[in-house]
Amino acid sequence: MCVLCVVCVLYFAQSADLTGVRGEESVAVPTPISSQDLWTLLLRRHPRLSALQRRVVLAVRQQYVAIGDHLLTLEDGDEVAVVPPLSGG
Amino acid sequence: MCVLCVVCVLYFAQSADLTGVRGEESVAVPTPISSQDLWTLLLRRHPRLSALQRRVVLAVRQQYVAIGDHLLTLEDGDEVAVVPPLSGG
Amino acid sequence: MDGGRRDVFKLSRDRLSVQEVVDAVGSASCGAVSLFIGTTRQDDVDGRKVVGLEYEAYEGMVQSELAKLSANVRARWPDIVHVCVHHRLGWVEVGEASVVIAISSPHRRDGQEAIQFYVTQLKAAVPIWKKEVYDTQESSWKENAECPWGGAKD
Amino acid sequence: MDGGRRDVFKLSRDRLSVQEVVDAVGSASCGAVSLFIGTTRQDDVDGRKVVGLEYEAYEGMVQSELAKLSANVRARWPDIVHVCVHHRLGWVEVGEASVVIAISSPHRRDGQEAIQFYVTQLKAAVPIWKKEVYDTQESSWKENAECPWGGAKD
Repeated sequence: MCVLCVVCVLYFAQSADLTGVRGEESVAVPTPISSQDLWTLLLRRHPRLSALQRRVVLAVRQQYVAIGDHLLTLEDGDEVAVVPPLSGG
Repeated sequence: MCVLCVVCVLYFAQSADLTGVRGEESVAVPTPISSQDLWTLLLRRHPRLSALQRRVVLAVRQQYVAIGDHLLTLEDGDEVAVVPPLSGG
Repeated sequence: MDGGRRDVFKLSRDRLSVQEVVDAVGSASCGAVSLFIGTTRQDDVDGRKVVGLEYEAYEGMVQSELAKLSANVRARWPDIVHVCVHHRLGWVEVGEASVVIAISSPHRRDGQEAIQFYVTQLKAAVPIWKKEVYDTQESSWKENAECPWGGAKD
Repeated sequence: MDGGRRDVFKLSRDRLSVQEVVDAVGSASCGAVSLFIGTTRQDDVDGRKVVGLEYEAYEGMVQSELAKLSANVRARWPDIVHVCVHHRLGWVEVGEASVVIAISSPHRRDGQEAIQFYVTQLKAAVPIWKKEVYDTQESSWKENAECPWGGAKD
């Protein structure tokens, strides 16, 4: 475990349009961190993501995490994804 | 209309096995006749059809007719079919 | 766009093509195609192995009953667009399709509900019969549970 | 007979083959294959014509979410045998299939219920996105009504 760890962040669909990137290899994130604080950290990197406010979730290590108080323990190299509303099918 | 008319009778599935024929071109049948009496007439021609007793219907001019009191008005050349329980699909 | 709604029925002694049935219901106005395929199940009946099914039909009446059934389904689910039914006749080996039914609809819920109803009613009312043929050369006529006049044992 | 039950998932940039999906769920122990095909509907949105859809996916997570979903469906309908899902990625023109799902089962009722549930849950939980592309060159990201975190307007 690390106090500050380096994760990889993926942006899909509308979030990729808003950030202009599909992924960032090395994002420094304190851990443990609430999913709300993680979202706020991403918003600070990419203010246009606020267009997704209240209709987005994250995925951490490919598991959905609602944005809220839920405390996440991250490790170096973990995959974090911004997940706009789904529209598969 | 005729008092005695000549219809064509078709036998399907188990009824064809029981009668040994798939159809009879010219069967004389009084009209009007109840569907029960029509069935009895067919039973008299082919006693082995009794194996289907109580689990068979007729079709007259390609419309289902339950065996019972229902009175049928037949015309020369009408198509009558013996319809064992269905098993399509 | 063509406003016509098609009901396509085919009885066939050849193998059924799922793609052909899907193509028959294709429509640019539809987001969903619901499909049902009935196949011959490998089964053991009293220690005998089913090797295939032999189908026969009252062909003229199949057409009129399917037309009635489609009209009935369209009355219940007015949004469904095209309906296609291909039913096999003659010898059908274990594992092969005996019936393929497809319904296209703008939204999936209508088509999915309609196809369940369609399969049930087809088994209840369309004059087609099959006998199971066993590895012992014996055979026996089947009865659909859905057929109102089947099942009386005497 | 092989007792194994298959879950087959494929993401594909090529046209989907319905026959391939049907073949993937084939089983001599099954009498029924239930199938759903989602297609791109020709639609007018605010006077603009939809010419196609552009799909993308979180590919690794699609596999794990579909595996979870299949396990969930099997827990509810223990009799279903094989499940196959092919989902298209990239550019999909109006009229083409974006998803094909097939489930085989000994009896049709299980498969028909299971496939309705499967489609709904796929739309709710599998990380795939599409944007509608219009004849004006504009486009907009869609949201499934089934997705729990969609729809909040602010």
